[in-house]
Amino acid sequence: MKLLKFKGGVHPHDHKELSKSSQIMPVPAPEFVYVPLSQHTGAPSKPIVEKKAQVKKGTRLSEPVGFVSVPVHSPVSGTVMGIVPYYHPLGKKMDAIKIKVEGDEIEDGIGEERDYSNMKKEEMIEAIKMAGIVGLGGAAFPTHVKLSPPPDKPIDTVIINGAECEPYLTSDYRLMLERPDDIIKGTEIIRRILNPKRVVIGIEDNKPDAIQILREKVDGTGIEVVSLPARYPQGSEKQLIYAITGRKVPAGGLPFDVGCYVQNVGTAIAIYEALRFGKPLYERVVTITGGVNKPGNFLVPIGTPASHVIEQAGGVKGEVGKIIFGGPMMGLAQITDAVPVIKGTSGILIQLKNEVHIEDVYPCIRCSSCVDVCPMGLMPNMMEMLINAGKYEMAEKMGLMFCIECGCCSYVCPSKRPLVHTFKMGKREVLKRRKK
Amino acid sequence: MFKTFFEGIVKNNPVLVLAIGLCPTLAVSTSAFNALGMGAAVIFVLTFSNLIVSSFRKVIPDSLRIPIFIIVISTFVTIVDYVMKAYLPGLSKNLGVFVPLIVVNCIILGRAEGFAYKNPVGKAILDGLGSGIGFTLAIFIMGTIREILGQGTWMSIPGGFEGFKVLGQGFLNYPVLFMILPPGGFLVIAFLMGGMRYFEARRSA
Amino acid sequence: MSLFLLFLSAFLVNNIVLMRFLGLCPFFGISSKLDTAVGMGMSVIFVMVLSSVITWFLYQYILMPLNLVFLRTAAFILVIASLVQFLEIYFKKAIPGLYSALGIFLPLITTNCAILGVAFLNIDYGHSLIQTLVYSIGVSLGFTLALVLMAGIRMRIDNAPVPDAMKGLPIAFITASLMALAFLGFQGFLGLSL
Amino acid sequence: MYISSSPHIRKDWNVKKIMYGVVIALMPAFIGSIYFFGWRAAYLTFLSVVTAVLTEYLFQKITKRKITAFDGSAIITGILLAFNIPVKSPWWLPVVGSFFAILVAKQFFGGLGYNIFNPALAGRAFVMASWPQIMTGRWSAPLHGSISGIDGITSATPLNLLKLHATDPAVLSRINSPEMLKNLFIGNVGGCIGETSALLLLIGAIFLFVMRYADWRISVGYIGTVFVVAWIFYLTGLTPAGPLFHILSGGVFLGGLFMATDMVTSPVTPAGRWIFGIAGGLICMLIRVWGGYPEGVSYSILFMNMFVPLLDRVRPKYLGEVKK
Repeated sequence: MKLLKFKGGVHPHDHKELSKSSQIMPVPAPEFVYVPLSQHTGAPSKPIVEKKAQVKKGTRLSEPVGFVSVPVHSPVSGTVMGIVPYYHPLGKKMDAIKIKVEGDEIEDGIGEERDYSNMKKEEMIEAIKMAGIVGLGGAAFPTHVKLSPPPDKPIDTVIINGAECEPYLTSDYRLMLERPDDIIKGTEIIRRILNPKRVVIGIEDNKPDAIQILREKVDGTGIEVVSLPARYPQGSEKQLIYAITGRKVPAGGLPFDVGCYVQNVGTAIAIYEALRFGKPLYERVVTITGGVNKPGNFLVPIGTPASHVIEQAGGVKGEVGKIIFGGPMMGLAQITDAVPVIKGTSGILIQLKNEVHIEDVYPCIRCSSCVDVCPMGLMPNMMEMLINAGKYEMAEKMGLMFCIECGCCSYVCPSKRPLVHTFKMGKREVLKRRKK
Repeated sequence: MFKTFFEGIVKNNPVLVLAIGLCPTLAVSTSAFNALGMGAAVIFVLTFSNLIVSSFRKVIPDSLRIPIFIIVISTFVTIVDYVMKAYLPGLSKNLGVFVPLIVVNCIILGRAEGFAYKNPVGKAILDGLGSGIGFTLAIFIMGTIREILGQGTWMSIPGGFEGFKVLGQGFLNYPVLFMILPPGGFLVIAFLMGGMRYFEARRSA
Repeated sequence: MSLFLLFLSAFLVNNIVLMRFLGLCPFFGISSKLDTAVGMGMSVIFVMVLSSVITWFLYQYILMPLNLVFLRTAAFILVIASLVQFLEIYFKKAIPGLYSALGIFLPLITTNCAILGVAFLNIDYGHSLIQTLVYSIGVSLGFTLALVLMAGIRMRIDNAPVPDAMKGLPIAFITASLMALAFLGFQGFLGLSL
Repeated sequence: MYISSSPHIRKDWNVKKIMYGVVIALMPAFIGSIYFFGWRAAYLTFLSVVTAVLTEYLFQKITKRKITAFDGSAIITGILLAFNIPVKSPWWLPVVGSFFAILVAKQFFGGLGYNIFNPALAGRAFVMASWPQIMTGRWSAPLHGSISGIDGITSATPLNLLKLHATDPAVLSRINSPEMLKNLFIGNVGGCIGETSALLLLIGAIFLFVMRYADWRISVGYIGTVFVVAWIFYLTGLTPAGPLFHILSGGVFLGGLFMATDMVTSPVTPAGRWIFGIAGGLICMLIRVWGGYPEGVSYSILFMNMFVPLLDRVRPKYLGEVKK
């Protein structure tokens, strides 16, 4: 099957060499963890533990509120210190459960192998929901929701996303190298639930060893492994679907509108662990990279402050310029290193002071680089002009709401204009006006 | 009373401030003499139409006022047109279609409707004179600038006086022809308007 | 060929707005939005062609035979004013779709000196009926072209840091100046000139 | 600690790099102009550049704006303006042209990025309108060749030859000769300072395309259209010169490679750029064959500049756009 190249995109230096050869190492628990009640897209979960309650690794701390919501679990054993407003990677303080770490006990039953071959579809989806599983690629959308498409939109293609197109990040890459069997087992579960015609694992061609290993492992399962051209944002849902199936997700629509389901490789492992070992999602693999002494990939308890993880990576070598949760293209710069790792944190990138880009902003010289690279086919230069002029309706007509904030336009802009920033604000303003 | 007169010249200059009557201003300001001719024609029509409209303002029915204004104005325009054709054929040819077009000049209908129809005769005449002189002043300045830069002369009359040679022979060899071409007209009025605003802003700051 | 040349002259070489300075008020007044510019352009095409033909007949068959040529200024302006009035009423009743598109521009057209100017020019140039038709079509299309181009450009100027003194009309004049400069390229086109 | 919106890495280029890149790309033609026309070519270019930069600097100083006179864009305008005038021009011609270009066509509109018309072309059109006798009448032969590019015929530039002497059989027989085309390609003919050498302009332009400082679509569209239309006209007898003569003579290469591709005054969408280039090439040929001037390059681009805001309104379809 011929691969389709999505339109636009950029090719920044990926810097994956910093951490790609370091094995995933577990991080010892810090003194305190802060588990935010909202780590997913959707309604925050409701706490079910009291102050001073004793918890173990894997103890459920909250219950979901509504369908698009998942619970959180304790990543450590210890005492609940209370529910406090605490730093959150999204930039403002949010309610988090503070736990003092004591001992290393694990909740009963977790880790025991169980047979899930006779479980019904609904039971499996419920188990995935109660294990608190969300998409681990970054968007943190509850997985059980995606696994329950509306009956009139059957899924015929499942895509397991191993593209990892963000520069610097290697957590998915390491998982593919170290745990290919678990990925395939997780994929099989998804296949059982959705019953698609085709199952594809898509990997960028800058990770040939991962492609090779998975190709060997999928032999005889009917799962395809597809090598994708390395080009950012290849891992973005709509671009990935287009490249693999040639289908275009309608603007404003979701993958199931074109019969597709996309899930990150890490999530596939989490699904497998939840059903096989009853293990909820309380830890994840995070790449710590950039200006640290020992960049690498770490298995981090959810709620661990970034400072603790950075220490494990040998500390910062020099003066900190930026702490970025996620990759350099879409990650969020943090105001402090006390911010905790959450389910959607795929990496922590440290930029040293001299690496931070602070450049003069010029007027747009209409070079059209942004138009050329926009993977959604939008016209960023026009949208920026319209938003700055306060003409939000016209910006909306230009497709503002379909911007995926991938950052390609800002990346290439020779005038160094903060395009994505403007679009985020513009979208917020449009939503505010819609409510009125 | 004389406030009405001066307001039309400077503060409410029809061309440079209110930006009306642009078409003749740009079209016939290729020389200072053409501009004066056009200005005179406008002053004549404006003053007399104001006079008539003001005199009969109490008997003109409201619903028919616009057609009546137009008839009054076109009468004076026709007079100017024919007089000019008879006595100043060269000028008449230069001004061309813009003499009969005075009839749709917004300044004239605007003053008739906005001022003369509501004010006594004396004031109306002064208003007509003031606005007319304001228009003439603007178009004359334009004509002066464009003629001097574009041709090197000032007040040249077609078929008569060849004009004052303001800028000397070196310049006469290479006049800025651009200025008497259409784009030059737009450029000069842009500079005049922009300049006025610039100094206005600096004066009030 | 000569009709084609006449059209080209009216449309491009002697563009009514940029080269002949007629119809400047709507050119600067109605060019801040693209859709209104298109609407105004359409209205002008319609009215100009109609009024040119009517005034041509009026002149050739009434004013000339009756020796009333000196009345042409008054007669033409009254004919155009009533034509516009009539069209407005007619559209409102008969073609509401067209009325909602062009209606708001119709009253403005009376004061558009290009309409009356073209009526005069047709007489002054001694155009035949067919020449009158071609000329008025060319002129009105040229007017629409200039207006639409100006509207497009103004959208960009409105969002540009133009110096305070030049904001609004002055920069519009500068734009018109440069547009006229670009149109100068057609001078001498097939022997046509100003 | 710094906080800013994503992305946190930026491509290693900026406006200054682009602008100075274009300046570098113009250097082969500049050096060529000195070889062909002597030091006066450098002198006029120098005057033009200095005026451009100084005008921009003083304007920004007086209006209390950020000084960006040295970002390279004014230098480009200065060079391109000088490239578009004959070497025998009086010294004040590039000065006045440059001043007009920067003040009226660029700074009044808000400076870099906001101008509607290519400043250098507006400046050229201004001097052309003001002093046509200089712009079209003062040609001089290259130091090592003849004005027309054909030995023995020394009356006019190749394009004037075409416009004025196209009926002369001696001219007709040699106008499409390999000798003529070779001289045109190398630049050993009369013409404006920087426009004569297609070869040297092409070398600079290839650098621009490789660095992505200019869009090839416009250039290919423009020069390609001139070629195709000239071919059709040649075959139908409307012009005695062949397509190669048409693209190599006059300012087609300078205009098509360096002036039509000016980022600020060309469309931003690929489709818009094709239309811009093709329509420009067509207008150029129409003016050459039927217009009053022997050359139509600068007017054709200036004319198309007016359409850019409209071409920009034709938005490409975005991914998964649903028709309403």
